[in-house]
Parts: sequence; structure tokens; C-alpha cells
Amino acid sequence: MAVATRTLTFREAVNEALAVEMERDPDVVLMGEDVAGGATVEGFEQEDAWGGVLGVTKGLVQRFGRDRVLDTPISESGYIGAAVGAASTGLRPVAELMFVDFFGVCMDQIFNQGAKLRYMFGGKAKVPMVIRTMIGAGFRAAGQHSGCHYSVFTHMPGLKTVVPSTPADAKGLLAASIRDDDPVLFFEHKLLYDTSGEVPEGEYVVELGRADVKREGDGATVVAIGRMVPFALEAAEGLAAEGAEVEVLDPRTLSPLDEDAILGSVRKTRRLVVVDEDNPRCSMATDIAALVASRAFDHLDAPPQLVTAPHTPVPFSPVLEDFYVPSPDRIVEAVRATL
Amino acid sequence: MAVATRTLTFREAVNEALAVEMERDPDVVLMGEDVAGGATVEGFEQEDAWGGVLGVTKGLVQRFGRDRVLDTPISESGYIGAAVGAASTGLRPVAELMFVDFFGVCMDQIFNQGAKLRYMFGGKAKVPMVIRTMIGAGFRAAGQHSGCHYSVFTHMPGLKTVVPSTPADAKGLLAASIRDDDPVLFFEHKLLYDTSGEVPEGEYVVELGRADVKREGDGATVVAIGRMVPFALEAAEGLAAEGAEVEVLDPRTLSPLDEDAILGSVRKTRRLVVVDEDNPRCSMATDIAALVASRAFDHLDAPPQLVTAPHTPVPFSPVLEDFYVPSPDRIVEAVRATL
Amino acid sequence: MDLTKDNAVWIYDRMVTIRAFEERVAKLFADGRIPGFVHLYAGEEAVAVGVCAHLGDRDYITSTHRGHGHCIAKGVPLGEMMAELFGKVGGSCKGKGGSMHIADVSRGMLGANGIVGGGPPLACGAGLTIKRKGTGGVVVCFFGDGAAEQGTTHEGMNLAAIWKLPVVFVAENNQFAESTPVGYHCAASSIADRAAAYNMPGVLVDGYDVVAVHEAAAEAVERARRGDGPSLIEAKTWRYFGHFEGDQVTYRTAEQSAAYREHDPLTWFARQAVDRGLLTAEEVEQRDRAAEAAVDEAIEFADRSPLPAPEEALTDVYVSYR
Amino acid sequence: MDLTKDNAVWIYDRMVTIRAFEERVAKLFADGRIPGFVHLYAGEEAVAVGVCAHLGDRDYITSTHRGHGHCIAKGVPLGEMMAELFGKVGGSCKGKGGSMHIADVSRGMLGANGIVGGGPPLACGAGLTIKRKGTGGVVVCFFGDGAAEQGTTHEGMNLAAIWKLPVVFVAENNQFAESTPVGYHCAASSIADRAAAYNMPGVLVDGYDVVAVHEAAAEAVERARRGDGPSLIEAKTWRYFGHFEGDQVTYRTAEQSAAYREHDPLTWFARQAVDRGLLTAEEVEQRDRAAEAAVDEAIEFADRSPLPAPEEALTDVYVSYR
Ligand SMILES: Cc1ncc(C[n+]2csc(CCOP(=O)(O)OP(=O)(O)O)c2C)c(N)n1
Ligand SMILES: Cc1ncc(C[n+]2csc(CCOP(=O)(O)OP(=O)(O)O)c2C)c(N)n1
Ligand SMILES: [Mg+2]
Ligand SMILES: [Mg+2]
Repeated sequence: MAVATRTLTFREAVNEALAVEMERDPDVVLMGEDVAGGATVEGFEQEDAWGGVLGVTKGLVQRFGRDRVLDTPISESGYIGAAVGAASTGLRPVAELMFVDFFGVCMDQIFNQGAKLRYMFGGKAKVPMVIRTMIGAGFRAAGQHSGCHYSVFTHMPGLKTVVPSTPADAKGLLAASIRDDDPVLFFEHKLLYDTSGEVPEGEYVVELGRADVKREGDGATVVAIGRMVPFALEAAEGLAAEGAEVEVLDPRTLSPLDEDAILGSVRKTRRLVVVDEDNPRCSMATDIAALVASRAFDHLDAPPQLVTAPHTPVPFSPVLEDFYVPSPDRIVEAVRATL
Repeated sequence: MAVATRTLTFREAVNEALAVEMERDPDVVLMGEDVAGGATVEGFEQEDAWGGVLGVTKGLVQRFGRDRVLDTPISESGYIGAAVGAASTGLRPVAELMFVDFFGVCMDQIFNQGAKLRYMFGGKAKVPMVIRTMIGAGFRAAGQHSGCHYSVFTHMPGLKTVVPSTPADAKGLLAASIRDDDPVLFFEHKLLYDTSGEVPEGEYVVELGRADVKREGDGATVVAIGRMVPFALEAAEGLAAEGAEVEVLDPRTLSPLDEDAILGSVRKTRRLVVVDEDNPRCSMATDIAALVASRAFDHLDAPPQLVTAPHTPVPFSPVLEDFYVPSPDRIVEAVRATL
Repeated sequence: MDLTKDNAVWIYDRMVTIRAFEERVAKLFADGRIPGFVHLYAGEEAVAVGVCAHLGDRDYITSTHRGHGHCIAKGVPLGEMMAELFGKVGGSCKGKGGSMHIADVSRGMLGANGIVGGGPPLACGAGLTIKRKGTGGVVVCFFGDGAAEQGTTHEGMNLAAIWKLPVVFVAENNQFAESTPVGYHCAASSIADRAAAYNMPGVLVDGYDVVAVHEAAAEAVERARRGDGPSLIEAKTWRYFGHFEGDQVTYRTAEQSAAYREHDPLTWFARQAVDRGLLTAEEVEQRDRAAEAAVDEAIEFADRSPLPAPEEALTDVYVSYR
Repeated sequence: MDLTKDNAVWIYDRMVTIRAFEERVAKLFADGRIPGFVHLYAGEEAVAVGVCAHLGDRDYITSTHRGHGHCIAKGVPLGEMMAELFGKVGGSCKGKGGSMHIADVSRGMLGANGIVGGGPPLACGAGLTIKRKGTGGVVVCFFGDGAAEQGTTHEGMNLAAIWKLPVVFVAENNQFAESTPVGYHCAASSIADRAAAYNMPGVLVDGYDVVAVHEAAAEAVERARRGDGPSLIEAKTWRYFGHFEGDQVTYRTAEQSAAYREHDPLTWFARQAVDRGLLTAEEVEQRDRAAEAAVDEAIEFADRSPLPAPEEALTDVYVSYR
């Protein structure tokens, strides 16, 4: 049966997913720095002054009140750890880590507490929580506000990691993450917020752990993550003009990873290009390349190509940052190298 | 010219490297929880009550005094950040993060401050510091005291990562790390402390970024890290009996990685097995497998084999932990699979 | 002391049970029957027991690496605890956690913690659940003097204060963080003084006097249940054993420990209780014997419990994964 | 005020230079000539200037995301600062850092910081170097009211206290962390009160009164130079612009800002200085013009400076790599 859809921005889609899930389950609470904003400021008792630094959570406090949309101090360990404690005692918190680059001040509560609690307790507890966080370069936000680093969380047992690339996926995957009984890191690329697309109305869930073919083809498999998906599609257009029909695969969930989808596509195309905006070492790019090399070796007709950011922090100057971010052109070259 | 050597344990070798370098350079200072121990306790004014939780820094405070061997509060962000600040203003601190599993409480000062300071400042500063930290399972220390996670630090631009597997390498690489002008993470496997080997006397430096062939062979290339090196050598013995002469390569430094040595060995053996005690996702195992698959694809006669810990935290019960840690038997099987 | 007989019996029973458990664990460790890091609570019994005497099923505690005493005071079965230390299937965590991660969420025990300072944020979260669901419960956050220097402790206390969470922070000041004395690692004259930094009541009590602890906790727990927010109690205490089993304890003198043993919290309380007619000498002896028997039983249970199958290492990471 | 004429001239000059710089940066940002996140210091000039008036070449400061004022007060050249905001090769960081990472280690400016609470541990480290090398220097650690809730601030203050480091902690309480008021995020009545938690002197001053700031800083800096350890100064202040450029500032009223502008720290100080004969009206106007001219020059310098070559993104990560 056809679902009604309409065009929303990525930002609106995330906001809608939060609203729908909070409507659906009173145990879902939001917390983070200025997720409402203006707490205790006269005139903002039940209104938001900010709705998040980039306005993603705007309007939610009006609908759900300050008991469920909690402004926090700049104490990421404190409130993200509180989310872990709340999740293990009956709530479903959605905590916002404003920029993923801030994980260094609260990683213990994420990977040692939230992620391991269930295992260390012998499966006798669960931690149903989501950490929403912004990733990505291109905002001229420099070295401490522009990283990706989802590889670090994907490395950690006990965590699930999700990186949507379209508004519809953002809504459906965030809903799935909130309903999931394990801790989920949900990565939102700040340069995708203003992109738009068709998004189903009402409750909409996209199962975790399922990749999505964003473009079919048999010339080569391009596995792209987050903002690299639109870049890969752009590259694919150019290559199509040259007669090469590449398949663009979006894993959407990095942990669990849809290995079958990746291996299946490569068995068909016999070529792999991985596009990852993260730094190259011990990255998703190496993770996927190693998966394919070790499990589909005989189906590869060319060496896997890795298109990633360089092994450097993110520079400020636009000329430098634009050089840092993988470009559609680099993807085209990489695909050509496999043909 | 032959250097005089004698047998030392890995623990003694680390201790000797610290002593020699502190003797050599008055700017080298040590800091960490109980690195001396008993600070301000009567009778321990210039003596150590502990010398580190496993006795690695024993005796150093007697030789260098409490001005250079500093007990710290349980404030990892505080004192590791202090090491960054001290390094950027003229000292050469060696800070101890007792167990790598504690990185979550201080990662910001490591990867956002120490690692990026030079780059963000346009190369107009340097951060010559070392963070010594214990890694590894097998100690029955359970979920928060047994990880490796050097992959997380190798992922981060601006950091160098070192994992010695022998007493001699421990001494020479630690000396090189202390003399190095960039921040270095130095990983000591707690189960190697009591292993012993020949160690050169006096000043001894092993250049960073150079792998070492621990066993020559042309049957297959086994790249092993840390405690997995002795395991790989044990496996190699068994395989030799079957007539397979495998080459055991120890990268020793993970960042920078000696890519030429790895690629060179694989071009010779045409087979790759990576043995890594760390969790499998976005790991050194995938990093090295992807390197070889993308750069020496045509020289590979078999799919790369990855021997790693599972995607789980480290369990407490000895039966479970022994199952968690990669074994020589699993290495043998992996090599056989490539032959 | 305004304790009822039931209070007194419960308090003595729990204290002596903790003591018996820990002394036996020390022996079992020495005999090589318990692996890993084991941090014993003996000497500090009055703190966990005096505080937990006010807690019930709807209440939670967060603990530390030195968690056995907290577990017993909150009602975790001894057999499951011992089986956990043995790494057996019957353990509180099916052998996956060990001493540093003993937990029993079903009984409000949110886990020992291998990370110093790991607890305060978690306690705030449990407090948030209580507040949101209006259960009337409270959360007690135990932490050591060394943990007072961890940033998470600062963040947790500030968060609990501004959100008026029903959390009671209990600083177990046994005067050392491993081999480092509190006077060196802590700039404050007293950890309780730091309560002022969060506008919460702060009180310093003698952690060897279970009655004093019990009284201070009564007020803090009441305040939390009333919805008036968090409090900080610093209990000055002393551990009888080393930091962990194997520690040679070179940083303290035998005299110091002897002095504390002279005012042992168990014998002191027993004497007081008997003097005040709350307990008879017979009842005390009976409790002593009962505690030993309970620990014997726990060991038998742990012995009988099977070791996990190796493949069990792969389960319980996620509720579901694909 | 017991200021010399030279003090007064320097203070007014720096304050007006910061003001001129920030107001121009606001325009340049609005014109799209400066990308990224830009946090302006206008309104808070008296804090950085009143404190840095006591510092020299051997001294260090750590800063925040709102660092332009600290840079100017510590003597970082305006041209290099502006070129950095433009992402040019001539910038303090060759265009790699931008506003949030402006630094000039050669002048003791250890960097703006994109991480709230990133500075206190770094300040302790610089203090350790000073202490070990006996240079007689001091370190000033500027941090915001919001940063007071970050664990690193707690750890840094405790560490500085127990190691008796020559650090002066300066809390710039502009009463908001982004859109969140200090009264909500901070459980303490005053950040200065927290000094007691570390046994260090704590004082609250009017951050709009540069003389008061100057006096408080004199004492704290002296104490640090003497080797008596750290102090905490809380300066209550107000930012004229939004949290960052682009912020609509919905959480404060125009009246509030107007009230602060009425007591503008620059005009207030100018009036005082003129009344007391430390400055003449002409000198004041001359400084105003000089500041504008200096900023004009800075912009010209920045305009003339070339953009970096794209490949420059790959350099300066390490001193050496293989
Ligand atoms: C974050 C972190 N840092 C260091 C350690 C190592 N460690 C374990 S217990 C301990 C001392 C804790 O002292 P305290 O908080 O006073 O508790 P106590 O052992 O005295 O009960 C330390 C440093 C740790 N487990 N976690
Ligand atoms: C660790 C961390 N958390 C959150 C942020 C996002 N952030 C940037 S500035 C700011 C507010 C800082 O408030 P305050 O310390 O009072 O400084 P002010 O902006 O008022 O000068 C926040 C939350 C950050 N940069 N770093
Ligand atoms: Mg203690
Ligand atoms: Mg502020």
C-alpha cells in the first residue's frame, strides 16, 4: 500500500521523527545543550529560544514540555551518562552530542558504560538510548567541529551506528534507533540538513542493518556513507555519460553492517570503491575493503579503491577544507581505476 | 659495532628506557596515578610506595625525585591535558594512562588538543609528549581493564602509535618516542611485562615507523601486533613442522605504518594473515588488509585472513576470556587457509 | 541511638555478613580460587549498611570497583555474588562481569564500576527515571575519595542539583586512592565542603559509627524523597585490606590500621546495641554464626554452579543485532 | 584608581582596539567575508585587558572559542589575526585554525579553543613548565560560565591547587552559555564560590569595571608569581553580540543589553581616566582613531595575504612522519 509522502528537508525529517516517536512513547525524553534553549528565561518557560544550535529540535519543547525536552549544562559526561542511567532504569533517552568532535569529553560513558553495561551484567539489563550527533566538514568550522569519526564508535562492541544520507532515511532510521533496545549513535551530517526529499507521513521506520541501493548498476560497486552518497550519485551521472553504470550502495547502518548487500553487489560488479569522508586509518573505508577482500576475493577483478579524507585534522581555510573533503571528481577517477 | 646486552624483562626494559632518557634530558618528567605512590606519606618523601600499579616505574622517584616523578589525582583529563600544555611550552612529559580502557575520560585532551594543536596552529607549535598505557586481555581484569583500542588512536591524525612486542623493542621504541617531537601513544601489553629477552645497555633507540621481521619465511606473511607476535611465532613453529615457512612481521609502529615492509613481504609470500588482539571493526586488522588489498592486489594468491578478537567486550570468566583472545591455533588455521 | 530492634538486627546482620564475605574472599583469592582484581570492603561496612538501611525495592544505588559491600547492603544474593567472583554461570552476571562489575538491576544495584567516577552520571539518570515516573524512589551514589577528583563527579553533582534529582552522594573517604593519600590528591579540606559548590547540603560523618551514618543518611534520603534534591555525605573510613588483593600496603603503618581495628564498626555497634538492649549477646553471636553459614552456603552454591561454555563469550552484547 | 598614566593608556588602547576589531569583524561576517563560527568579545573587553595588563613575555594565557579579545590583550598582531579569520597564509595559524583556534605560542597565547573546558588542563601544563624551569612566569586561564560545568575545569583547578601551580583562573561570566542562563546551568550561587572547593582564593568582580578587574588580577598574579598557587576570579560581564554571528539572541531582552551599554566599560573607563587626569579627552579620541586605523591596516594586511595552496592542507600534522 502506498504511503503518503511530501517534500521535507533533512532537518525537518529528523525533527518529525523525534516528534512522532515522542508522541508515541512517553518514555522518550530529549536532552542536550540548548535542544530547547532559554531554560528558565522569562518568556521561554514552554518555548525554545534555539531548538538546537542548528534548529533541528525546534518546536519540540512547545509540544512536549520541559519535562521531556531538557536543556543541559556543558557537561557531556554528566548528561550522556545520565541518559545511560535513565535508559537502564526505564526511559528511552535521546541525548544530543552537539558535534561528534566532542566525544572526547564523554566517551567513557558511551563506550565503557552504555555500550558494555548489558554484556558486563550478563545480559540482565538493556540500554535503549540514542545519541544524536553532528558530523562532517564543509561548514568552515575547523579542526574541532568538522570530523566524522563514526569508525571509532563502529569499532566499539555494544554500540550501533547509523549514518543516514536522505531525509526519508533520516526519519525512518531515527525512529528505528529510538525504538531499538540497544544504544545507538545516530550521525547527522550538518551539510545535509538543507537537502530535501520525499518523506513518508506519520510513523515511518527503516529497519537497522539494511543497506539501500541508491542507484543500480553493474559497472562497479560504490559504497558511500553520509554526504558521500550524493557525491557518489553525482559521480555516477558523469560516469553513465561515459557508458559506465555504477551501483551506489548506502550501508546506512555501519554497525550492524549489511555485509550480504555489499558482498552481493561486488559479486555482481566485481569492482569496489569505498567513499568515506572520515580519516583513512582504521576507518569504515578499510573495514569495508577488508570485508570484501577477505570474503569476496575471487569475485574482485581490480584492487578495491578507497576514497577518503587525508590523515589530517580538518583545516579552516575554505581552499584547504575543500581539498580535504573527497570530491565527486575523485570518485570518478577511483571508479575509472577499477574499470 | 656490537652493543653489550643482557637479559631483562619487558617491565625492566620499559623502566630502563625511562631512566636513561630522564638521565639524558632534564625536561623529561613522569606523571600518573601512583607512578611513584605514597606522595606526602611520611617515609615516602623520595621513595615510591608503588612505582605504578604493576611496578613498571619502580625506583624512578628515588633517582629523579618528586619534582620529576609526579603522582596525580584521578583526573586523567587534568594531568594528560597538563602534559599537553607542558609539552607545548618546553617540557617532554611522559604521562601514564594506567589502562587504555580509561581513554574515554580524557580523549579530548589527547585527540583534540595534543594531536591537533600543531596543525591548528599552522605548524607553529609542537607537542613532544608520550602517553604510556597498558593494553590487553588475559589478566582476568574484565570489561573495563582489558582492551587494546590502539586502532582508535591510529585513526586520529596527529598521533603516533607504538606497540612493542619484545623487551628490546620496548626500550628502544620508548626512547625514540620520548625523543620524538610529536605526541606518541605507547602501548604496553600487561601480559608481556614478565617476558624477557636480550636488551642493549645504555642509550638505545629504535626508530619509529620501521617494522621488524621477527621470523623470515616465504610461505605466508603473518603481520602480528603486540602479544600476538609471540603467538604468531609459536604458530610459525608448528607450521614449520608441516613444511610451511611463514614470515612473521611486527609493524611495531602503527602510525606511521611501515607500508613498504608489509607490501614487500606480501609480494614475496603472496599471502597475508593479520593477527590483532583488538576488536575487529575499523581495526588495525582491517587497516592492514585494506592496505594490501588495494596496493598489492595482484600479488595476492589468496584472500587475506584476519585473526582478531570478536566484536564483544572482554569477558571476566577465564574460560570466556581465553576464548576471546586469538590463539596460536587460530593463527595456524588462518595460515593454512591461505596455502 | 533511635534505632528499633529490627533496625539494629538488620544493620548488624548486614555488616557482619559483609565482613564474613570479604574475609573469605581474601582467603579464596590467596588460594588462587578467585582471579583478577578484587577490592575488599572490610572496614567500611558501616557506610554501605548505614545508608542502605533506608532503601527499598524502588530505590537504586550506583557503586564502585569496591562494590561487594554495596551489593550485600542492597540485597544481592551472596551465592550469585560468589559465583560471579568464581566466573560461573550462576553468577550475578553469568560470570561475564567479575568483582568489578557485579550488578543486580532487578534489585536496584546498578553495578560495581571499573571506572573511577563512572557512577555519578549514571545515578543522575536513575534519578531522572524516578522523577519522570514519579515512583518516589531515591538513588544513592557511592564514590571514593579518589573519585572526588574525577570530572564526572563534578558534573554529576551539578546536574543532580540543577535538575533537583533524588540522589544522595556518599563519598567513602577511606583516606587513600590506591597508595595516594586524600590530603595529597584533594585540594579541599573535606570532600563534604564541595557540596557548597552545588548548593546542596554537605555533611561529614564518622564512617566507623554506623549510627551516625544512619542518621545523616536518614535526612538526605528524606530530602531526596521529598523532591528537594540531592545531598552529599562524606563518611570518613578506613579499609582493612590493601587497595586490591596483592597490594603490600607500604603506604600505611600497621599502627594506623591497628588503631582503626580497635574501633571496629562491627564490635562497636554490637556493644552499643547490647548496652541499649537492642540486641542480646546471644543474638550477636547467632548473627556471627549465621553470617559465616551464609558465606559457606554461597561458596557451595558457587562451587556447584557450572563454568560457562566458551561460546557464551559471544552472547549478551546486544538485545538484537540484525 | 591607583593606575599610572601608562597603565591607563595601555588599558584604554587595548579595550578600544578589541572593540574596533570585533565590530569590524561583525560587519565582515555579515558581508560574507569571514566564514565559519565567529564568537565576538565586544562588551567583555575589561576582563581580558584588566587581567592581561599584568602579564609579560614569560607569561601564558589559555583562551576559549571567544578568543579575539584575549589575543589582542596578550599582544597578538591584528593583521595576523584578521588574516587568520580570512583563511589566509599570513594568518596566525596560516589559515588552518580560524577564529576558534587563533594562537600565538611565541607570544604566550596558547590558543583559542573549540572545546569548552579545553583550557584548564593546558593551563596547568604551562604552569608546570614555568615551575620546573623557574621562569617566574604565570598562566592565566580564561573560561566561560558554561565551562564551569565541564569536568576538566574541576580537574584543572584541583590539580593546580595541589601542585601549587602559578595559574590564575578567570571565569568570564557573561551570564549565558549559548542561550542557557548561568542561573540554570550552574548550581552554585557564584562561580567564585567554587574556589573554596580547592582551597584557593575566590573573588567576584564587576567585569564592566576594568579597574576592579585590574586590582583583583594584581593580587592573584602576585600570589602566583610568589609561588603560593592558583586563584579564581569571577568577572561578571555581558556580551554585546549574539553567542556567535548569526544568533538571533531571542533569550535576552533589548532592555538588558541597553542597560549594559549604558555602563559600557570603555566609555566608563575613559570618563574615569579623564576625570582623574590620567587621560585627556584628546588622547581618548586619538586612541579611538588609532584603533580604527589599526583595524583598517589589519584588514589591508589580510586582504594582501595570499590564500594557501590546497595541498597545504597536508602539512603541519607532524613535525616528522617516518
Ligand atoms: C578512570 C579511572 N582511573 C584510574 C583507575 C584505576 N584505579 C582503580 S581504583 C583507584 C583508586 C580509587 O580510589 P578511591 O576513589 O578513593 O576508591 P577506593 O579504592 O579508596 O575505595 C584507581 C586510581 C580507574 N579504575 N578508573
Ligand atoms: C565540549 C563542548 N561542548 C559544547 C560546545 C558547544 N559550545 C560552544 S560555545 C558554548 C557555550 C559556552 O558558554 P560559556 O562557557 O559561558 O562561554 P561564552 O560563549 O558565554 O563566552 C557551547 C555549548 C563546545 N564547543 N565544546
Ligand atoms: Mg579511597
Ligand atoms: Mg557564558
